[in-house]
Amino acid sequence: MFAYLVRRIAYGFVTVLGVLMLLFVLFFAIADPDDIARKAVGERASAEVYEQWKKNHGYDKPLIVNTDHGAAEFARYTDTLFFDHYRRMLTFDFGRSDADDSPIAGRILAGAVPSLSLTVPLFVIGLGVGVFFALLVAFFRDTYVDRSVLVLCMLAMSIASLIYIIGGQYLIGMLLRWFPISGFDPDPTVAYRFLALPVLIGVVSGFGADVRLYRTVFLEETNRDYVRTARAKGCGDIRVMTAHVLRNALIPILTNVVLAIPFLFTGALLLESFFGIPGLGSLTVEAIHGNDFSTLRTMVYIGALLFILGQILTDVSYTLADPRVRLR
Amino acid sequence: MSKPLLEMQNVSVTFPSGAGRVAVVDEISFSLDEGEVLALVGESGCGKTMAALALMRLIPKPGRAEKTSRITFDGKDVMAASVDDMRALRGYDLSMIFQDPMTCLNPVVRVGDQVVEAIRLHESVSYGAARKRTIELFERVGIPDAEQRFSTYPHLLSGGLKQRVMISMAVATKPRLLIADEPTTALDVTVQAQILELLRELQRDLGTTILLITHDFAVVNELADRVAVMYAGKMVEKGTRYELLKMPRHPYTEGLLGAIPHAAQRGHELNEIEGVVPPPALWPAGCRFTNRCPKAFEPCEGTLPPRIETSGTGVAWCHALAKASGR
Amino acid sequence: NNPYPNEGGETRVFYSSFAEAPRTLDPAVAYTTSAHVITANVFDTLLEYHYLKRPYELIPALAENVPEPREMADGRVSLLFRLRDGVSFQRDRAFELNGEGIDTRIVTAQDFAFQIARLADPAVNSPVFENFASITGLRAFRTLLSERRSGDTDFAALRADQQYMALGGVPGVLVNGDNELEIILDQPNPQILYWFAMPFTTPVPWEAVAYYDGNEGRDRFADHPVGTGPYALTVYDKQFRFVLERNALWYGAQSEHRDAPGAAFPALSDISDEDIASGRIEPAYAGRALPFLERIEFRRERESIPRFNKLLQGYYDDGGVIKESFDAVVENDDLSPEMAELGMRLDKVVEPGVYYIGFNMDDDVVGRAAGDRSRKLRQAMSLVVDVGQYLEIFLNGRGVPAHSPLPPGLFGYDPDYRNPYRSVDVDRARSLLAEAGYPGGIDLETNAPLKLTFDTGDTSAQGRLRYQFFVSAWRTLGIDVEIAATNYNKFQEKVRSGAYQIFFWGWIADYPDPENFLFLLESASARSATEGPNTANFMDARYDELFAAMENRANDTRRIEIIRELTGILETERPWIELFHPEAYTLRHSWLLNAKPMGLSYPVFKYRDIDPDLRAERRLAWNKPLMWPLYAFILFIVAATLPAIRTLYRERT
Amino acid sequence: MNKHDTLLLRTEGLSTWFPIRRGLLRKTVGHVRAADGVNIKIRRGETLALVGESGCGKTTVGKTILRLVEATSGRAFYDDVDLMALEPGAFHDYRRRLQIIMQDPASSLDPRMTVRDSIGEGLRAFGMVSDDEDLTRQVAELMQLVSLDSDTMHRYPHEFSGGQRQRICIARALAPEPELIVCDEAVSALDVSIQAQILNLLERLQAERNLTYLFITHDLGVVRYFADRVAVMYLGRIVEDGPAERIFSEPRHPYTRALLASAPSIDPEHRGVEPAALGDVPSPARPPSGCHYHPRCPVRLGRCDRDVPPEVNFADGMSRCFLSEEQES
Amino acid sequence: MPWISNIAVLVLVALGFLGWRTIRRNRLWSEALRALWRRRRISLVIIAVYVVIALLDSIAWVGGTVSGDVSDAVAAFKPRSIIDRIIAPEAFKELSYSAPFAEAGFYDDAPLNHPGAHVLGTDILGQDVLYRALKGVRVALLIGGLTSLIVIPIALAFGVAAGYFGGRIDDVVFFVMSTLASVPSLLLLIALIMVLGIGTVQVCVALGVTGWVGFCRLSRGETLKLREADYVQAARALGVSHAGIILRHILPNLAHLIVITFALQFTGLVLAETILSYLGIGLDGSWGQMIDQARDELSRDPIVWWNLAAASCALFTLVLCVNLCADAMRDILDPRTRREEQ
Ligand SMILES: Nc1ncnc2c1ncn2[C@@H]1O[C@H](COP(=O)(O)OP(=O)(O)OP(=O)(O)O)[C@@H](O)[C@H]1O
Ligand SMILES: Nc1ncnc2c1ncn2[C@@H]1O[C@H](COP(=O)(O)OP(=O)(O)OP(=O)(O)O)[C@@H](O)[C@H]1O
Ligand SMILES: [Mg+2]
Ligand SMILES: [Mg+2]
Repeated sequence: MFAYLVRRIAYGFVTVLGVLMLLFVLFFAIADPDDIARKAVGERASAEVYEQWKKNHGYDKPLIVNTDHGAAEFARYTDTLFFDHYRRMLTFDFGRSDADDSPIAGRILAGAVPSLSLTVPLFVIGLGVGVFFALLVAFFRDTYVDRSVLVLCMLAMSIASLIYIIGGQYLIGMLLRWFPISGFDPDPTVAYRFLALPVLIGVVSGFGADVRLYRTVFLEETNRDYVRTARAKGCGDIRVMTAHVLRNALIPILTNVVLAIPFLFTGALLLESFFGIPGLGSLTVEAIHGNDFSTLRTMVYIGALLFILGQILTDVSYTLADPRVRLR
Repeated sequence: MSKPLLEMQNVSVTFPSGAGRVAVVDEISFSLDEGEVLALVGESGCGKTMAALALMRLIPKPGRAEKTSRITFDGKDVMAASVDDMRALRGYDLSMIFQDPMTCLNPVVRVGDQVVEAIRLHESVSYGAARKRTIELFERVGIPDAEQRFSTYPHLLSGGLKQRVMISMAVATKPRLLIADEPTTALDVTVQAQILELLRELQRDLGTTILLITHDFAVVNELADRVAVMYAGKMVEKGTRYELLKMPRHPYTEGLLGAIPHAAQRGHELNEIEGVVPPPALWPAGCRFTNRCPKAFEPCEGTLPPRIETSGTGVAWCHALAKASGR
Repeated sequence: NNPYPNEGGETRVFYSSFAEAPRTLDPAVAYTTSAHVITANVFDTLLEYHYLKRPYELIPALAENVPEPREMADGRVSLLFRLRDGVSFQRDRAFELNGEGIDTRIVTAQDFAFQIARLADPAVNSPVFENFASITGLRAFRTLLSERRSGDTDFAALRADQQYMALGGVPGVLVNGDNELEIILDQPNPQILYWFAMPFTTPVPWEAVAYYDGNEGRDRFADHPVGTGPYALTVYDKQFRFVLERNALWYGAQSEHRDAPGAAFPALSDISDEDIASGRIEPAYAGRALPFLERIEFRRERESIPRFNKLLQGYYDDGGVIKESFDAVVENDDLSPEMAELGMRLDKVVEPGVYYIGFNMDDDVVGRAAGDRSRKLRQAMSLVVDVGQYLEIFLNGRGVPAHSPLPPGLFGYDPDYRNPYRSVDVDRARSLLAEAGYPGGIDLETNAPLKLTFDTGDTSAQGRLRYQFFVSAWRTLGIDVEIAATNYNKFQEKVRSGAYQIFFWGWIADYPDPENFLFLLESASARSATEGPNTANFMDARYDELFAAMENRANDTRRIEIIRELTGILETERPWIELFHPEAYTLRHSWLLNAKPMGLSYPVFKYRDIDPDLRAERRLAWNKPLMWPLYAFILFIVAATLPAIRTLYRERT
Repeated sequence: MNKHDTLLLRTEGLSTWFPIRRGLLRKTVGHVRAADGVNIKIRRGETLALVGESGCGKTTVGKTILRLVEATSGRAFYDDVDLMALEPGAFHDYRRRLQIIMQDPASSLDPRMTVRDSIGEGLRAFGMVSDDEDLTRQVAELMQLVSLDSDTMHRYPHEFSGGQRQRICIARALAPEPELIVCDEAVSALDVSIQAQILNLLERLQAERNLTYLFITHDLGVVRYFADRVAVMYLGRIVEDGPAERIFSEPRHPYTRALLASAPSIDPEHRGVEPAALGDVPSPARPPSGCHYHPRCPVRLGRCDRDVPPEVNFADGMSRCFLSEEQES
Repeated sequence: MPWISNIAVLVLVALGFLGWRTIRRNRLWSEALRALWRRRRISLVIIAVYVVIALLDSIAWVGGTVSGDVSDAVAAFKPRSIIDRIIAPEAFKELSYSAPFAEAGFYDDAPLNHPGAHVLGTDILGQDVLYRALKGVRVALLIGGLTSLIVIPIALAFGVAAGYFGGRIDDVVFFVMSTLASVPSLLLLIALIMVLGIGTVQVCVALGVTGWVGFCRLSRGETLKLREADYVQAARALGVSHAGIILRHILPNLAHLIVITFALQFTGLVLAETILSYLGIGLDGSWGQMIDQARDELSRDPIVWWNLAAASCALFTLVLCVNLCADAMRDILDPRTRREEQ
């Protein structure tokens, strides 16, 4: 188990290196640092400012080979954007935003809490609702409940999330006035008011896909032989569903769920921007609008890191949920 | 003897198919006395498991037992029992060992707990007590290191051990009727012998009634008192073990026994039954064995074969026999 | 549904919103409206605009007087500011650089000089350097600074203020003791006084610049303004909210300055009847000491719909009328009855700005190289753009069609002037086009259709529609204009390399003088030559000559004549198709008092006030949640599950 | 029995070990010795039954000979050519002569290929057909050979019953006209009545074409009926081999004895098999030391758990047991 | 560049025809298709209509006159698609908004140029909404369909090679794959588009890069399984070459998965485009852009709903139909359900 974990993490690390390579190609080779600098300091800035800016943001070195150093010198390869990029990303030194010079790490830390306070409830409630409905549907399979929920899921899946948000805000925020239309408060005793609506909308828009997936999983499990064994033992429906089916269905659900964890951090782009939640999703949207490459780069990197971590977690949680999987 | 413990009368199980419902078990009847071992034999797909599931009221969803079926267990009408009554019955008076021990145990629950669950569903005993009983049971069915095995997971057990766990789960509440659905099919011969021995012992010690389902006449020979042979959802012959194995009357039973290779036949062609069992929807209308029967003649095709008493204890359903016996 | 659950509505807090955080709050750099909302309240300036008087009038603020330009012997001009005594900076830990436990400091003339020097500092990268370039020696100071920095590492390591000191400061900025600041200009520049009413020349403590360097967890100065103004920025969370809180050390709060023009509400005599009649200004406030609001809360609201909806619910105190809900709010150019019922007020003000379509005059097809041919093409294209329709469609008529770059309310604006090329005349356009050699859009020389490109850095769906509007107008002439929407970077790149033909741009004035518009077309500010704001690269000798004559002239009739002549050149040359002068509609609640819109300058919160009780009452009344749909929904769910439960029940027995 | 005089296949110490990888670098920490020094001999035209319990490595031996899994060590001489040493290209020729019928007829047919294509695959691969029509003709012949209706050749496997599918597999194996067919539990998945059909078919084909079978099974009844010689396998090792009659009448290895004793009979006169072996089959990944069978062996000796018993050759076969050693001497 | 799209149409039609013929020949597939037709007739018809519209919109040529009284040099010299020619948007427009079937403008109540003719009303520029919705079809199919058509073969090649041969190839492919897969796809998509710039080609490339992984992973995993399948071993025993095995056994057995994944990915992409549009990096003329524009229209008074409704319905219908078909296909092609049917 331990060895497995170490190996898994080592591989994760290699993947991180790969992701960094990808980012390098994207943000340094394809997007020209000179362009970014020009854009940031403005047209009329003096060469001095321009160079200073590039220096501050770490864009001032040659891409891969630094010819300032002699052919033999090690620095020829270390004093470059490529090396710097790796060094800084791996040490979590994200530098400053291209758009407004603020330190990215700080903004990400600041954005994490609001993002989490939106996505964690969204995730938990979404999971709960999804599993509950899926159980219900699996229980009532081949009845009108099953069919109507299935149709509902299909419909729900086919609607763009933008429409959910606009519609939900208008209906619940404006017409029914149950919750504030948008806003946020870091104080948890009141934050729930702000989060209720986005969470509700998020749950509804994710509902379709989730329920359908879980339903398939549950139906698959209810057809297994061990369920029959449990019934033959004299288990009631509810016990069969909860004590036997649910525990087995947990495994495929886990994959789905644990992989969603990075999105908890990177936030929900649309929800955050529409509901004025100052989270990481909002930060990303802003980076896109502001052509803030360094922030976007960092967000992609963090997203990938968390994703890799999530995958490792999935594998580990497999062992916890499923004794058959032995990690070696 | 007074009343039989179990009586199945005209039990039919149907599944929906393209055109209406197809009976995969068609009006079969048999009964079981207390302490007796009845073997239900037949080739794959002939409806043995479904018949047993009908008794447990566990037929999988689109299928159902038809209203005409009458099942009486210990004087109770099983078909009319409420869900709760049924639940109380299942696993307590009626238990079942399923065909494939590999998939019938819940893979994520420790095997001991699965047995404990079976006990605690029916008896209000503490977990500790149930656990103790489970370990005793494990020892009883010959699971070595019972204490340790209690908390392993099914995938860590070999087939034979899994089957033993299944058996201990089934007999945990000392059921009056044990249905053993192909209890040894998935096992190696040496282990099969051990399991057969175990079942024999249990039956002897606890006086359990056993409905043994198998397609292996050798297993029948080892365990059964009486035998019922099914073909394509229909009962074709019933009789005592000796009768049936020694002098089968129905052409199908004859064919089956003849098809089993053994030393004696070496060098000779095996006595094969022509053709294959058709899928349920294509079962012939009259005698279902018609199209494969070497003795088939014209009434076989259209009319249901009559019931012929072949001896005091044996019956068969066959036109040819009827003709031979002059009816 | 109250978005401010922790606060009752009863405090004097003003609630507003922001869409995007400003990039910088450094007063030397901040040049956007979104930044000025903060900087104008955090930083005091030497001069201010009178809150109520129109046309705009300068009043002294940190200066005790509005200086009279004094011509010096050598032809240079001197401006002498006498500074108010005992003005101190807001409390800030930056001042600890001066010693333990000190958190404020008296403002001296040196702080002003420091800031003016910063404007010249290339490292600060101030966008308005050129506007102050008439100060004697400012340009030389800039060059010197940059030379010394690159040449002398010891010098470069010094603090900015020490560097300026070492160079002896800007020669044209003279500090006479603590309380006198003299600015020497190379030539007369009457407009420069307006620049002293902007935060660019606010006093800036060197401590703040030195301390807030962004290192070791300290903010950057751009995010941490330290000023003397009536409010101090106490919360600055760019993602979420800003809070301005009353600055107890503001000079207006000190007894000796209580009557200063910038420290008290204007006298009754200065309040126009119209302002009173429209309910904009509460006469009872006349002469009262400023400010009134305790706190100003800005919440982030990226999307306009939620912002507007919250305004309607009473959770923002004022807000622009978004286009999207215009019809709900405005009817027949006035407040709709529904809104009036809510007690809302609508303020309209034409902003001193202009939106235009520009042609790149360096271009071979539309520019000067093609001579008369391109002139006729530009004229023809100008003749088919129906700006009235544009305003109607995209801005709900919120704008005044432009005939020249000059917006209404400015000196030299002639309300009767009608640009002959700015009213739609398709026939004339057709014939002009034919004269230009492109009859029906076909280039006679090549016999191929004329193809032009409309370059933009706006890729949004909304933006695209706007461009589409013009394109279809030109299409009626048969001219094929393609929209080249790239991201902003690429667009900038195109502008830099001159690879653009037609663009859409706007200009909002820095100060109310025609010069501030007409300079957009002088050769000296041509983009291709000097990287200036003349993106059309319009270069016309006669224009330049006239412009030079007009630029620094006092507002007399000759100036009007020159302006006429200048606009006359533009009229025929058509480097621009002037579109419109934007008009801002502001919607505000009845409890918001004294909010007179200032088209030019920046919201000055010190004059505004709130009636918190009224607000609390209204909010409560407007936000009763509607619960019956919830009950209906629950009922529906129950009804829908009933049959399922019945089936279940049946199955069990 | 002079039809069995030429040796067709002889393996020498054929071993197939599947690595068990563990740890940080997926280092191989051990092996599943699925086949461990297997020596078998098959004469032309003979049926050698390889019997043993599930998981003991029977399939592995079969596949190794066909090089569907690569052998770890050992040699397999086919007509005195070492198959294991051949280059893949050179082995291609031998593929034609060696065929396999897989354990499970359902999964060994490509569900998306018509029966015609499945059967014809080998013909195509070995260049034994000239054109499409030729293929159809040959496939039809093959199908008739295994008593299948050749009109059904354009159907897909799922449209056939288990017995028919097994026939298709047989036809496919017959197509390249092989000399040796490995029948991996060719009848185990079938019902008795079908099993009889298939066994009869195999018997007939052997007679007609002088085929040689390596017949892998665990069903002793079938072996007794069908095989000429028997090799008994236990956890990767052959523990006994010899002529079928001798094995059944006079088993030498205790495991063989247990196997025979455990097989229930259908003779109603004889009832009550006694379990002759103790406990369960151990895992081949962690086989017991010494003689693999010792923990279950009722007659084990003191050294059985330490030393690996040698192959003791008799005139009529071999046994791997210390007791046999004594017997011999 | 009308010829590119015209050639693309030709190629697509040819491919479609070839595909159709192969399917017709193959009983399993033609049966599956027939079953699909039986179960999802409406959906299939709708999808076909969408495809036809997209194709009609892709065939363009220069010349011809614009109907109506607009003498338009631009139109005459610009390639116009069949849809453009049928609807002639240059002539068929109003000043600004008008409601469906309206006789007069939305704001000014001025009479329309084409009263009652705009079935779905007009948008802010007076363009016919139906026309715009129809134009969106092509973009949507381009996003989901064309990208996948290009990406799938590549992904398949890598995935199958990696799964089948294993070893170094597998290591490399797996590494590239897991690297790409570990970047959340929406973020990667955004980053790619930001860096590459906005435009149909760029967006398709970005979608390709992100979509590649899914197919590749699927085909690799499945190939790993298939490689061990008994029938593949049997084929090896029969002397079939690696190429033969891949072509005749692996690919056909992957096909159904690819088809289903394609359908699901397709809908995912079309929906994702709305998010891209919201972020300002969407494709021109897409439904996403229409929806994004409609953000502003919803709070107008009276509400301007037809633009949003048209785009949403068009999107919704397509996604739903494809989803329904994918679902049905999954059942049809699932060997388990198939076997039970027999
Ligand atoms: N879920 C189902 N849907 C339709 N038909 C079914 C279903 N389950 C079983 N059947 C049919 O019922 C018939 C009897 O099945 P059953 O499992 O009772 O056979 P069996 O005699 O137990 O066979 P085996 O020896 O293979 O266990 C089979 O022919 C099968 O086709
Ligand atoms: N590819 C493989 N990798 C690792 N282990 C394997 C592999 N193939 C087989 N084994 C192991 O080798 C052992 C022998 O397997 P094999 O399939 O040869 O047994 P068998 O005698 O044919 O069994 P059965 O009667 O169940 O078919 C088993 O324990 C199996 O787990
Ligand atoms: Mg069964
Ligand atoms: Mg095997």
